[in-house]
Order: sequence, then C-alpha cells, then structure tokens
Amino acid sequence: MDKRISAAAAVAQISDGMTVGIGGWGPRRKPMALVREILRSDLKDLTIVAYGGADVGMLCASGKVKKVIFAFVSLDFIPLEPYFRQARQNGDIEVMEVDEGMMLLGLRAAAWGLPFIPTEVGLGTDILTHNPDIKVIDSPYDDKEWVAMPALNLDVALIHADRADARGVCQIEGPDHYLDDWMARAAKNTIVSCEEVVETSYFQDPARARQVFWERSITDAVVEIPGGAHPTSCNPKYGFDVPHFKAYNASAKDGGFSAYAEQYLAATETEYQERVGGLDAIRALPLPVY
Amino acid sequence: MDKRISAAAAVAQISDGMTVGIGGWGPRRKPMALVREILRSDLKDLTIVAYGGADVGMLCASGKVKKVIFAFVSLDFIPLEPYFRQARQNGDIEVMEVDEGMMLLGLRAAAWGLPFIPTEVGLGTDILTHNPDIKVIDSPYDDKEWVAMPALNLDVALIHADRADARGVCQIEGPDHYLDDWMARAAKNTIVSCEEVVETSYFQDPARARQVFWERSITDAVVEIPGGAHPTSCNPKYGFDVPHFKAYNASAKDGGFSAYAEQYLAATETEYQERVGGLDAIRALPLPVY
Amino acid sequence: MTAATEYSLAELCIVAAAEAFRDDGEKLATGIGVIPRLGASLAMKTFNPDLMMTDSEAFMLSEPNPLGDRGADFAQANESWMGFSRIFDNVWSGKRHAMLGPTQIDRFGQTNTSALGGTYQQPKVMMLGARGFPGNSICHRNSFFVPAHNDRVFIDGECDFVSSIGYNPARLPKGRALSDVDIHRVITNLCVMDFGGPDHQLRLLSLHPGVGVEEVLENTGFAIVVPDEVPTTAAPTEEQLAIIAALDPHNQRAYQIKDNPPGVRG
Amino acid sequence: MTAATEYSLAELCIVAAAEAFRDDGEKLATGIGVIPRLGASLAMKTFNPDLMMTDSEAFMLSEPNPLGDRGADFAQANESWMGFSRIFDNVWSGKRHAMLGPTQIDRFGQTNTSALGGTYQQPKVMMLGARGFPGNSICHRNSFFVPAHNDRVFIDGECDFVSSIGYNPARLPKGRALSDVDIHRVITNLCVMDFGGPDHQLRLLSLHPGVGVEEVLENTGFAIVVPDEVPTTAAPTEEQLAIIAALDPHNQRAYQIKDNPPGVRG
Repeated sequence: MDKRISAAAAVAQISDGMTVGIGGWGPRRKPMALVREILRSDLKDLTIVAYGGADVGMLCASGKVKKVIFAFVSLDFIPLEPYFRQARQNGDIEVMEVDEGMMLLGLRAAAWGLPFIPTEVGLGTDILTHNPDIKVIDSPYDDKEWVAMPALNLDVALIHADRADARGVCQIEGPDHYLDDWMARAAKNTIVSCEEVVETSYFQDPARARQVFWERSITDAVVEIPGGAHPTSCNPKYGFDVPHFKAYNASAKDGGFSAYAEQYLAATETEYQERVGGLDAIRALPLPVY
Repeated sequence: MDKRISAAAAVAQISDGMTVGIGGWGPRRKPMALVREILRSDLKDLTIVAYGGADVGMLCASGKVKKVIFAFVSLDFIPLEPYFRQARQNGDIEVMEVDEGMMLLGLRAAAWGLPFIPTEVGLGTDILTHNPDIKVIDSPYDDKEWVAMPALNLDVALIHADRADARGVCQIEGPDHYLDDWMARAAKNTIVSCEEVVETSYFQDPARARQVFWERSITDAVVEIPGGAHPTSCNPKYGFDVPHFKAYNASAKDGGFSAYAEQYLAATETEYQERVGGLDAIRALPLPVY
Repeated sequence: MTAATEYSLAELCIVAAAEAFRDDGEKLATGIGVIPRLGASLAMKTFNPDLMMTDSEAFMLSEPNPLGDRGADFAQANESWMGFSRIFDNVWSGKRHAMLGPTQIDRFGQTNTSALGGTYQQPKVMMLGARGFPGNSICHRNSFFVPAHNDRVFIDGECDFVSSIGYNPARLPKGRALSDVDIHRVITNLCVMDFGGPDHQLRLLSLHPGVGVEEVLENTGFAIVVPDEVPTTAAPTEEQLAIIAALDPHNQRAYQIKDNPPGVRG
Repeated sequence: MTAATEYSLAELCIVAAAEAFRDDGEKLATGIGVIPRLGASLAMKTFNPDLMMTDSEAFMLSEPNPLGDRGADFAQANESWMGFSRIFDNVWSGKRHAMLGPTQIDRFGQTNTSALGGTYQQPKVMMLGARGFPGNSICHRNSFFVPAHNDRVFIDGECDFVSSIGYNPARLPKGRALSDVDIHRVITNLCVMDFGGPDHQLRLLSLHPGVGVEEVLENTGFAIVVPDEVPTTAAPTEEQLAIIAALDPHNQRAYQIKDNPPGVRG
C-alpha cells in the first residue's frame, strides 16, 4: 500500500466543517506546509484541536475556523499568538478552552473509543462555566464529583514527522513527540507530512523502530515535504525561525495577515520556501535553547 | 537520597493484608528474588495484582495470598501455572478475574488518581457476573452502558529492572517494559530489584534515559540482586530457565510446593542461586525465541 | 497457482486460516498458536501484504518471522516498537484480527478460556483465565481455530465461564447491536464455519476433503446451519506449501493436529 | 553562609523562591520564568538535592541546566525521558510543585491566565489560555511569582476567568475540602506571602528589605492578614549568589524586575 500523496491531494480529503487536530506544540514541529495548503484552499468552518501556535493563528486569520479547542495558543518566545488573539478579541470564533491535560484525556478517549475519561481537572474553574457541554458526573466508587472529559474525536489529524515510509511507518526523531501519537490515534484520517520518505528497511534498527509512536494502520497519507515544519522547529533537523516569527507577529499590527500572506504564502510550497530563504536556510536554523 | 536497601528490609515494608502489584508478564522479568523473600517471611493475606506467572503460583502455594486480581496466570511454554491452578481448584483463594486491558486501565486509573476509567471491555462476559463490585454506568454523552473499571490502587509494587541508581532512576533495557510503569505509578510504595546499581551518570546518554519509564520519585526502594528475575527471563541479560520451570511444574504432582521450596528456596538468595547453578549459569540462560 | 495433491490437514487449515485474513486490509493479524500464526503469516506473504504482525514480543514486523530457532544471523524486519501496553491501544482501536483456540465455544459464539466445572469459587479445572478475550471480542474481529472438533469444544448449553462476548441476545449490552460483534471464521480439523446463519447461527462454509456433513453435526453440541451445497475447503497450492515450509522450517505444524493426518482423508 | 550585602531584588526573589521548594522532598520542581526557574535550581543545588527538574523540553536532569546558551561542549545530565505526555502522569500523581506568574490573583488564590475584560465570547484582552493551570491547581502544590505587585494583579473581586482552583467556598467541588488545594508561597517584588490566614486568607510572611506593610496593602486589591511581627525576607548568602551566577551566566535575572533594583531599597 503506497500512501504517498501530494499536499494538495491530502488537503482535498478535508471537508468544510470537519474537526482537524494539529500535532506539535506551540512553535514546535507543526505541520505548517499542510496548514499553508489549507490556507490556499477554499476550506471553511473548521474546528481546530491543537496545542496551538501559528497554525491556529494563521487558520483563524484566514477565516478557515469556526471553533478552536485549545488550552493555549502561543509562540513561546512571543507568548501571545497575535492572530489568535485578534480572532478572540474580535469575537470571530467559538472556543472550547480546556486544560492541557484535559485535551490529552479527550484525545485518549477518542483513541480508545470511549465517550469520556473522568478527571478532577477543571473542577472549580471557569473551564466548566464556559463549557456547559462538559458534564460533571458522580462516581460509582466514591462521593466525589468528577469532570467527564469528552472524547475529542477528530475527522483529520495533521502531523509532521521526520521520516516515513510509503506505507505510513512514521518516525519522530526529536526528543519529544509531544501528543502527536494521541492526535494520530484520535483521528479517522491521519495525514503525515515528513522531512524524508525512506525505505521500510530504515526502521529495522530497534533504536529507530522505538521512535515510531503509532502503527502504520493509523497513518492514512504520507506527504514528503522537506522543511515542512517551517517556521516552527523540527528538532533535531532545524529550530524555529525567530526572525520570521517576529515579522509574522509584527504583521498583525502592520498590514495584517493579508500582507503576511501576500509576502510569503505563495501558490506553492516550493515558492514559499524560496521566499523564506530556501530549504538549506531552513535546515540551518539553530535549535532553540530552553 | 540513597534508596538502596536489602531484600529483607524491602519485604519488611509490606504488611499482612496489603495489595501488592508484581511487574513482568508470565515468565518474563518477574521480581522473583523479592517474591522469594516474601516466601521466607511471615506475611499473609496479601492481595496480588499481576500479569501472573510463577510469582502468583508460589505465593498461592505458600499460603501468602488471600486474593488474586488477574487476567491470566501462565508460564507461557507451560500454559497453566500448576500452583495457581491448585489454589483455584481447591477453592483456597478469592479472585477478581479481569481482562488484560481492564487491568491496565485499573492501574492507569490508580496512577492518575481516578476512581475508574470507562471501557466497553467486559460487557457481555462473566467478568461482570463474578465481579459485582465492578459497576456498569451510563455515559452522559451517549445511550450506551460502560464498564467503570475501578482503580487498582496498590500498597506496594514489586518490579525487576536492569539497572538503577541509588536514587531510584530505573532502566529497563529489554525490548518491552510490559506494564511495569503503570504498576510503579499505581503504588504507594514501589520496590525495585535490579541486576546492577549504577552511577547516575550512566543515564546521561539519551538512549539510556529513554529506557527509564518512570520518574525516580516513583521509586521508593532499590534492591541490587543480580539474577533476581530467575527463573523468569531478564532480556537481554538472560532467558527463562526451562528445565527449572519443568521441575517446578512437575513438583506440583510429585512432592508439592514444600518439596520445591525445600530443594531450592533456602534461607538466602545467595544460597538459592548456588542451588540453581550460580549467577553465571543464570546469566547464560538463552533468550526465548517466539 | 497449482493446487497441491499431497498436503497435511495442518497445511489445509493454515491455508483456510490465511483466507480468514484476506479482506482485512491493514489490521494487526494475531495468530495465537502455530496454525493461526502460520495462516496469518501466509496471508501477509501472499494476498494481503497490508497486514501487520508482531514478533510476539515487542516489535511490529514488516515481514513475518519464521517459527522457531532462526539462527544467529537472522535479523528480523522491525518496523515499530509494539510492546504489550501499545497492543491495547491497537485492540481498543479495533484495527486487529485475532485468531485463537478457546476451550469451549457455545452456540452464541461465546467462548471460555477460564475455568471448567465446579463453582466459580472452586472450579473443577482452572485454565488460563479470561486473558484478553473480553476486550478482543468486543473491540475487533476474531476467528477461532479448533484442532479437535468435538462436542466438548462446541458445547451444548452456554460456556461454563463466558470469557468473550458473542451473539447472545440475553447478554447484549445496552446501546449495542449483536452485529457489532465480529466473529469471522471458525476453522477446525473438519471444516470451516462462520456465524452467518439466521440470528447469527453457526453455519457450515466448507468441508475438508473427505469429511461429511454428518461428522460435523455429530461432533457439534448444538445445531448449525448447513447450506444445500457445501463446497470442499480449497486445497493449498504448491506455492502456498513452499511459503508455509519456509515460514515453518522446523515443521512445528506437524504437531498441531493429532497424528498429523493428510489433508485428504484416506 | 555569609549574608551578602549587595544583591539585586531579583536575587532576593530567587532565594525566596528557592525557600518555597525547601520542604518538597522528591517533587518535580517546575519554575516557569527566569526567577522561579532559578529559585528551583538553587534549591536543588543546595538544600533540597532530591528535587527533580526537566530541561524544559523532554528530559529529566540530575543537575539543573544553566540558563541560555550553554556552549557547544555542554552536555546536560539526563536521567530519564520526560516528554510532555509523561509530564501529565507526574501532574496527576501530585508529585510536583510549579511556580509561575498568573496575570490576575484574587483573594481566593484563584488565578487568571486566560482572558481579561469584555465577554468570554469577545474578551478585551486575550492571553495565553488556561494552559495547565486547572490541572496544576487541583493536583499538586503551586506557588506564584509576581514581578510587579499591584492591584491589577491582586485584584478586588474575582478573576475575570478562573484558570485555577483556589480557596473559594462557592466553587468547592463536591466531596473535596478547600485544604486539598495547596498554594504554598506567593513571592512578589515587595514581599513573601502564603494563604495561611483564617479561612485561607492571603497572609504576609516577610517584607523585602526597605518595604513597608502599607506599600503592600496599597498595592493589593483585597484585605490580607498582617501578623504583628513581620520579618524581613532573608538576604541571599554569598554562596547562594555564586550559585545563582553560575546558573544564570548571561544575567537574564537582571531583566525580570523593572529597572533591576537592588535588594535593599535605597
């Protein structure tokens, strides 16, 4: 089974109104090339589930988003994502704001086919005030009340990996795979962009096979896009692009997202990469120091 | 903090009536030296939670056990554990028989401080018939019923690792750590025996740090016992002892457990190892082929 | 694709077992025991290369391992880590097809791997325990292999301990349908069956060469559906026999069915 | 253990932050921001070596990393993998103490990191979001660091959005006690406080050198408990300053409190 397709073909699998989970964390290993392909599409009314960064900001700024399910949206070194902020402050989007761990439980519930997982997280906070759909239940084993974190069932998950074979075996080589495995498992259709397509034999080394965090049956499409996480990081290959993020952030006050898009987005990813300095420049971006 | 203690001191932390989780799987990487130390003790009325093998059989045969929480008890190549079988067929023990995955959910619920995790597993089976304490609940999100798998809160977990430092950083080098991380996290007191105590600097290599499956705060005691998994396997160091298991299995029909114990158990682990051929012989046991 | 003329009953069953995995697409194929495992491996090596398989230990393989000692030079084709804890992520996702051999199977397709006779507190014969059967049976597709088809396996009445959910309306959980249960094939030393009869009754699909309907009925403790025309189970091809031989170089398959009879009854 | 005479307010706060971790034993100490992180690191390097700390990325360390560029030769002291997914296993186990800086803190110790003003559908100022605050606050010990103590942080009334549970009886979940919440220390540029007053009221524990009670009261939007005798926050020792300097070789601490004032008011 050869799951390799183009970014455009992958995005063509997404429909208006779908719930789309996006892997990565803040400015780290986001499937930005796939996000850019959505920006170039006619898609609309998406519900986005993410440990959010510029992926969420760009999709909000370009009118693709009906609702964001989030615990944070941040660029880390720029704490507040400028376009997500605008969208919220303009009242443009619906939100389901949850705790980071609640999101993980919601993804796990979806992955495991459960309606919910109980948790004490959220009790006593406005997470519950503003999410009347999240139910609080009694336990059959104690006298406490518990939040029933509902499954976050995804229609599509978008993930960026380091390597994949044509059959969808995906490797994340960086120090952390974040919650990408749960995004992948929670989705009906998991689309993975990767730095490099490799032969299956690449994974024979157990150390490499250990960096494969879900079964290939979970992967539905493989899109080879070297540099596809830019401007976010793809540790160990490259760091996030600090000057680019600064320009992105500044654009929110000067010109707006249309100016940013006009300057960078372009009609194809190849052209995008040329505009940001080329693949070699992306690969040369230094890793962040925390 | 130096958590190194003797096996006797570790077992002295266990009290009559406690719930004890035992790591490993069937004949694989069981903390058998710690189990043997329990056999040598006056402990009684224990509730054992395990993916069981000879650990469960020996504890049952020696009258230490009030109740076993299990999905299976097996020596793999000898499918039926002889002494667990005897204990069941004599009606000597209480049981809570669950599915393997239900046990995992129960351990996770305990690790995460939850009263239960819902699951469809067990519905329609006699797991529920014979465990009236396992409740079936409604979901606030659908019209189905769900098993509320209760937390399996452990007083003590016993685990065998490859290496540990004095502060309780534990490495499992073998291809699978089974559900040991969840046993460790589900317990108030986690006692780890290991093949070798190493300096903390051993873990600096990220490949080794990746084989550490729980934080040192989870480990309460470290007991250095090279060969301590015998007669079970400790892959990659040694396989399980097929002739020994055959003799153990045969003893159930000829002489009973007291004959086995008299022949092998001895007053100390050193003497036990001498009786089974010595540490070098243990380390030379070939790995099983599956 | 030449049909073989000489083959063992075990080899016939392996090929029938392989057929059970034909339409699975990309599922984890778990064959417990020599014949189910060889069946799944044969399917993966031939008509369903999308199947997934583990090394029965901790790694997923892109090529099935041969059975038994593989020599010091053998390097297995790992494709991802797949320790026991991750197996449950797969089970609960439903993307798996397990084939295994329960001790009892009743007319509802419920099975027993746990205990026989006596009381639950003091069973006459304690077996393995429920293992993963409750989860397997409700989460994903399952098939059964029975090396000795008789009425102690296919019992009259309900299993002494129901380890796995079947098509029993009395045990149907609220909000679910019997058709959610997916028992795909039942392969025995006599025949191939499924639960495709009316109301999910056990149904004869094919008879092994030389086996008659009567023998199946006599050895089954409950009524099964027998279509007017019952085909003969397809013989292995020479190509399949060669692949089976390569997957089982130590001929473990010869010890799975009593006396290792030929595929075509003498 | 010589008390230093020259030190910055940031360094005083780092030492006060370190004190918050003194009695934690073997907990994951998570200091978000330069001063909390240096406080936790100082505690681990001195009086509580049992603390655990991550590299803020994916590994637990047996020695805290210095802040900022560490040079090509630096090798961090990994002791276990600790990716974000595993952090939640730690959070939910309760074996953690986080210190961070919320935008609003109300008299109940509830905090806000999410949104200010307007309506929830259209806030006037969108901030980070609830992040992990709901979980942190109900699962484990927390402390707060506030670099600019004023009544826009310590607000009159309840937080615009309650991101973390505090000691508000009106929000107490069924079956739990207010004393289950564990807000340990509140450290600001003026003083050190805790919620140890009657009914979990905010209480002054020590004043930084040269700060008066009145200044604290004027800059706090709600009443706090002021004991009869309020000690002065302990000055760093020379040994502590040296360790802080080694942990922060690029002097990031100089940029954390406006104008980087000295520890003893002029």
